[in-house]
Amino acid sequence: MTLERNTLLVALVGALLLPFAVTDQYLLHLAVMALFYVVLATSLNLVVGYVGEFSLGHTAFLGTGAYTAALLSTHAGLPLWITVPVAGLVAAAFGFAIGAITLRLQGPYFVIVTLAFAEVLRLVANNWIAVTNGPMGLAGIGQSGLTDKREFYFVILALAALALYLSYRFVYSNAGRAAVAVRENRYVAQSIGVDPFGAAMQAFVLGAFMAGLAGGFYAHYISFVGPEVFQFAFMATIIIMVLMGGKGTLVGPIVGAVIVTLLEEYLREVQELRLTLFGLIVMAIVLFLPNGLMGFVARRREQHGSTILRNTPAEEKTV
Amino acid sequence: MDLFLQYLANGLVIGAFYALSALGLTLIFGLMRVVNFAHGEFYMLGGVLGWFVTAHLGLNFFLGLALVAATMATLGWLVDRFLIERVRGQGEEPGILLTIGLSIFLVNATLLVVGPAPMKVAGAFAEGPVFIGPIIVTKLRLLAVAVGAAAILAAHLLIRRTRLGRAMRATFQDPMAASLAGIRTKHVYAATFALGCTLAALSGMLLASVYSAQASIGGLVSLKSFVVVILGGMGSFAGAVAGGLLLGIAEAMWGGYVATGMVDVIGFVLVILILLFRPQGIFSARAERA
Amino acid sequence: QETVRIGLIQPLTGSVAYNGQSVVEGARLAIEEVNAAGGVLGKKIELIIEDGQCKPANSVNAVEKLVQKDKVVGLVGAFCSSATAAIMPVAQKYKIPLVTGVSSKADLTEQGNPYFFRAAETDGLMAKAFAKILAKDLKLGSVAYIGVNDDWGRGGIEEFSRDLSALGVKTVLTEYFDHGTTDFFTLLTKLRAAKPDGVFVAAETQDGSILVKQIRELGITAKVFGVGSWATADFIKLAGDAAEGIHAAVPYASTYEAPRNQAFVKKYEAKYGIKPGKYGAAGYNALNIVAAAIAGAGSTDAEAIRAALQKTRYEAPNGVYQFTGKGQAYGFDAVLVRLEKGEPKVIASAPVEATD
Amino acid sequence: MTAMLVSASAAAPAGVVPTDRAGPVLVVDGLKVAYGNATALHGVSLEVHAGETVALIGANGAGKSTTLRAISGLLKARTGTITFEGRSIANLAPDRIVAAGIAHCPEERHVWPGMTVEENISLGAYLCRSKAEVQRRVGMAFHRFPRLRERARQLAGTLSGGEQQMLAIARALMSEPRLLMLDEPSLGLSPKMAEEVFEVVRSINAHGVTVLLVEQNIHNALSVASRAYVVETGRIMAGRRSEDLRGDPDLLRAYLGG
Amino acid sequence: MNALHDAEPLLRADNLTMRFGGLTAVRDFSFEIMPGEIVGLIGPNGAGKTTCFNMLTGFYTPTEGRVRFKGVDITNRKPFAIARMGLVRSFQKTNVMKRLTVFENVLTGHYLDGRQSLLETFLPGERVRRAERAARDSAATIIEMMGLGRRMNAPAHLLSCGELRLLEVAVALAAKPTLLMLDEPAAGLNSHEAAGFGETLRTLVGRYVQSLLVVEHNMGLVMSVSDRVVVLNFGQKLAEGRPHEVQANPDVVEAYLGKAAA
Ligand SMILES: Nc1ncnc2c1ncn2[C@@H]1O[C@H](COP(=O)(O)OP(=O)(O)OP(=O)(O)O)[C@@H](O)[C@H]1O
Ligand SMILES: Nc1ncnc2c1ncn2[C@@H]1O[C@H](COP(=O)(O)OP(=O)(O)OP(=O)(O)O)[C@@H](O)[C@H]1O
Ligand SMILES: [Mg+2]
Ligand SMILES: [Mg+2]
Repeated sequence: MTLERNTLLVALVGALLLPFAVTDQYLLHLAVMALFYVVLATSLNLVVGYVGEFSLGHTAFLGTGAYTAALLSTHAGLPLWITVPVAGLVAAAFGFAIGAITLRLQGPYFVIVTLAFAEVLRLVANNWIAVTNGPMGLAGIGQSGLTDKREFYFVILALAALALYLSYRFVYSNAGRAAVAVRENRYVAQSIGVDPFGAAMQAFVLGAFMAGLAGGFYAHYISFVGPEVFQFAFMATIIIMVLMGGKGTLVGPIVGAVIVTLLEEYLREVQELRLTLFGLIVMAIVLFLPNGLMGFVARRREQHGSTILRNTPAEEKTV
Repeated sequence: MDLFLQYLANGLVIGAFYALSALGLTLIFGLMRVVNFAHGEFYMLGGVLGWFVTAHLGLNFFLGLALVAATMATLGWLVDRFLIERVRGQGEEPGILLTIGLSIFLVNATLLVVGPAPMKVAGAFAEGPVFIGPIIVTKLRLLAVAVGAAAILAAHLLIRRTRLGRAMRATFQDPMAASLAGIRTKHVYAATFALGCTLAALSGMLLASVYSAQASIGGLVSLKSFVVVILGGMGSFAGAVAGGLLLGIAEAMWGGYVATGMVDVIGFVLVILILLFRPQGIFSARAERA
Repeated sequence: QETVRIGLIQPLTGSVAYNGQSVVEGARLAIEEVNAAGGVLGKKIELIIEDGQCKPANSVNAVEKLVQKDKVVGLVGAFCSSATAAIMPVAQKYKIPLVTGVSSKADLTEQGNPYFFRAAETDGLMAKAFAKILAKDLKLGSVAYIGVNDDWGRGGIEEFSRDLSALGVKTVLTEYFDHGTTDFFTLLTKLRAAKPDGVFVAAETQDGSILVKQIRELGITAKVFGVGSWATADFIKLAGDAAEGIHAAVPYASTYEAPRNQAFVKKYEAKYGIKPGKYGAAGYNALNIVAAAIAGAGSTDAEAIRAALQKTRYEAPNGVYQFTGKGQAYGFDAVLVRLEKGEPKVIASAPVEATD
Repeated sequence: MTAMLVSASAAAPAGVVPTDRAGPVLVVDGLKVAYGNATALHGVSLEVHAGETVALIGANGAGKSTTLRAISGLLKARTGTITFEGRSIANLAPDRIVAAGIAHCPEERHVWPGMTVEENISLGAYLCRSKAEVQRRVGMAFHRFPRLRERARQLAGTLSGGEQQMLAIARALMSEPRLLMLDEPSLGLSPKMAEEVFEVVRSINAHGVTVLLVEQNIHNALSVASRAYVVETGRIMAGRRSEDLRGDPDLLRAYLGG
Repeated sequence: MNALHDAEPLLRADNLTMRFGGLTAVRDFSFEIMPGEIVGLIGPNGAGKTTCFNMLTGFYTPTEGRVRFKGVDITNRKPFAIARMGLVRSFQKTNVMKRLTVFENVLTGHYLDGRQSLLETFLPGERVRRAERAARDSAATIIEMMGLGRRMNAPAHLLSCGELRLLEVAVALAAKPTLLMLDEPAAGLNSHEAAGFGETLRTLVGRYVQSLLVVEHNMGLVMSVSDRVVVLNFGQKLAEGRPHEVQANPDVVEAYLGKAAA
């Protein structure tokens, strides 16, 4: 707990200093994108790591956040400091509505039904031309006077810090433990008084809120929002980040986000081989570090090697 | 009325295609519980290999189909033994990440080798319309439906009636108990994966002869197949057929009477609605008690 | 620097990779030619290609890299209009001229971005050029419109249906489908019931070939015409017999009978083994335009290149490209072809005119 | 003695059943097993003779179940030998060990929840390829556990705890093993039912099946077993005749804690 | 106040019936638990004991009948709501949070003590910190009491079966129930351990919990701890009374205990 907190604080200090050390705009841009993914990965981690259910619909919240900010900015001309928080809140409201339906389900059903929601939203964005401008997307989103990359950098850093603070508090709170109880064993959780639905909902809405913030930022930074923000490709990237870094830890998704962002860019060197290699690297990481990079560090002390588990988790939960 | 019948026919054909292309996933995801994101890519490889063996090796369609099946069975076996096997028993996530990685690799490696252009797979015979009363279908479609039905029936019988099928179910429900009963669980896993892979590829090649093969088709196929499997209930072939037909007909009706622009939405809406009212899909029973 | 660098952003993976690769082929050929003729400013041109996947965020990443790391002096690309829209502000911020050879969304040139140039037709311009010929040639009384559900497909249908309606052609059906759709029977059942004289289709090779095949499979006899890269060998091969008799309004056809074009086609075919299509030509033209502008500017100074681009008079295989004040190209010939016996036969051509 | 047997088995061709049926059928020597890095068995040695019933008793977490798991191949031995009927089985996969004639009814039942009671039972005879023979054995199982016949079509996951326990035992018997290993067979059974199960064990034993039993109910265990080994924190502390243990409650208390 | 003869029962089940399809698992079963009482619930396998637990704690909704706890009708409440009222149960099949350590398991069990508002989650004040400390202390105490002290920081999946049973009881205790219901808590303990466990159970009543309902097949344990024993057979009440009465009841011997007990 303290180790994790101190790691986060060190990382924060490092991140604060970064723009003074780096002047290359391209690197700064990558840093902004990495932090953007840090927020997303952190938010997904709340659901995957702490609710223990695998959401494939996280782009629903990224997307609603992005569209909210884009619409508020292009139609009402509102600046970033208003649109981004509103984007978070709207996404949280969506999170609540979607959670109310999806959190009744578990396992593969949850996985697919969340994906279904993201796809429905994508199709709505693609076809509700009057509002979303359909596949043409919303272009020319205002940058609220932020011209320098460095300013964008500090905005996204603040969002990342907020996301991590909220996660940290949640994870180490009684509410967070309740969510973990639900993840680990629904029956036990209920019998000690945890409302599985409510506990999961808290984490889910919190995750949606953060993803919405990230989406709002994205809209302003990229200045263009189209239906692709709902697409599975985004989702795959975030999943890879969370799992590669190590789900259920706070530092893991950060590490994952930074590494994957840099890796994808670095692999531009190999041209056409880029994604082929990327796929291979993802597989290699799963095979050699099955608990993710952070899991690798954390699990070293637990050492549970090749035990036969008494049973598979899914069947465990019977009386 | 004729219009309705034609829509219904379209829906049935497409539904059969959906069921067919979800078949491999019913095994690997529905039964084996590996959330297989590479399913669409296995399907795609079926089409691309189909193009290769017919256009380049000059094999006839059915010979080609057999060769593709054999190749993909081998591939599936290897993938299971060397990849999936190593993360088995560690929960859902490593498998998800692994198959996402595999799917990224397979698409892009295929793109590198054959390029992004669509490829035409010569069908078993020349394409042509078939008239059934006021309804038009085509010969290749009928063939695909027939082969698909046969494959589904065979897979169903395999799971329900054969020794291997029972070994599969036992292994996936409790691998430890299965090995204590004398079942070689590793082989069962690998065989199931190989079979799932083969079925995906078969449907890929069959349908590529109706449409065309293409390296980046996988994502869409995976998505629809997941919908079908979930609609029908995990691991049930009857469910997959029902899910496929339901999806196909719903899409045809929605496309016919409302708008084609948003047909894809109907599948997802169906999934949401059905899971709301029947959280285990249409065709599954719960074997769990609290 | 011993080379002059130009950045090219195209989708090299994903669902439109097929077309993106064609643009890259054309671009490579252009650069080869320019370098063979001595390059520009006494240096060779180096083409740096990045995969933008037609996604805004990835395309922005690519531009940042090209500008900051590779120090390119000019940019071409982004194919999809959405990706292009996302990289335009970046190009403007860094003051790097950006030429697209493809993105057709009409309002891109309306955003007042002085560094942006479109060396491509818009649907409006195509419609204006051919609507009348089509209506008369095909004796159209009523038309059904089918388009891919994206900016380009929607744009094409809006423009053509407006112009055709103005000529008194009745619209009986308008439908969109998603990119990558493989089965059109439901849509076509509807179409068959509507009994139009003609079907206007806005679709690219893959979708389009499957669509026309299924139109014939369902026994629909309406005349098929539309926009898309149909005047290509690939399309004709994929569509098979169904391609026969189709009319396509295209910005480029390899059969266009101009000596410059025939030379281009020969070179392209020698290099890649196939005849160039709409996107191969687009890549070729866009890169030639940028190279010529750099040469004309006499330096790699962005402002000078921009000014030179504005004064472009590029003799392309398919006519002469010039830019309006807003950066919209005009002056080149668009053609109307009919596919006959596996060959696109040019039946009309018209220069794309300036609008402002 | 043990060493001799091992070397003899190395020379004998695989599958040869020693003629001396009264000698030890199962010899475990110096068995060391670990879960990851945590060693659970630090060198367990024991012998079970043909036709015997032997019990393993010991405190919670002593390593009784681990011993059985190692014998049935679920866990791999770090060091040590396991010889069954003169043949080393230490490195065989579980399914091979079942084929060699050992059945293991594991702790915590492990029935297949999504299959019916009947399917569960008949799958116990997976290696038997004769349908008629399987049918006969199923009939036998239903005869032994009439409760299961009543529930033949019920999904095993919905059975009560004790019913699942009966099912697990019935299933283990289906392979008609020469060595039967039961891990806490009376767990969750009513006193009456437990008695019946032990009656079944006795009758099976009387038909020449060797039994190795882990049992917490010491009274019951010692009533069926002729000998017992006391396991303590991964070691065998003593191998005694049941009568001796039964006659000495203080000794027992010392071994078992509590 | 906690006297045995208090008029108002702590828990009262009236005419409970549970049917699964054609099968009636529990039929018209009524019983009550008084404050301060330890009740043993026994019966042959499949008699309906666990089903009864599931109905009392909201995991199943009875087909017929009502359950009252502390005078409130809880028949249709959700399991967690019932737990919040002070009725906590353990499970027959081992259910623990396997990936957490023993300490974390029991700490999580203190959930109800530390419930907090959203604001407190994100801006914890002194109250929250105090509750957290108290929960940690209490968790350690309970673990020691259940004899799992040396396993305090071991992940639960490293525990043997018997230890897991004890851990389950510890987690249930952590929720500070008024009525604790245990479903075969001593399964997997050997005879001696079971006796020790019985001692522990008796000390719980009055100190940690008000009343106890125990399902067990270990007769030594049931008979020595229970104030009263209820016997179920084929879903119906077969007998009820003091342990020695029940033990001597020929019907009970016939259906449940078998000849060894006679
Ligand atoms: N799956 C497992 N993973 C890791 N460690 C385990 C596992 N199973 C058992 N252990 C450890 O191995 C040791 C022996 O456990 P085992 O299950 O063999 O005990 P046991 O004698 O059967 O106890 P019980 O009577 O409680 O069943 C224990 O210390 C336990 O913590
Ligand atoms: N969900 C269900 N579907 C069908 N039958 C069920 C279900 N749950 C319980 N049963 C049946 O109801 C009966 C009572 O089961 P219950 O688990 O209550 O028994 P029990 O008294 O706890 O037995 P044990 O002592 O063996 O644990 C059993 O015969 C069981 O098979
Ligand atoms: Mg044990
Ligand atoms: Mg029970």
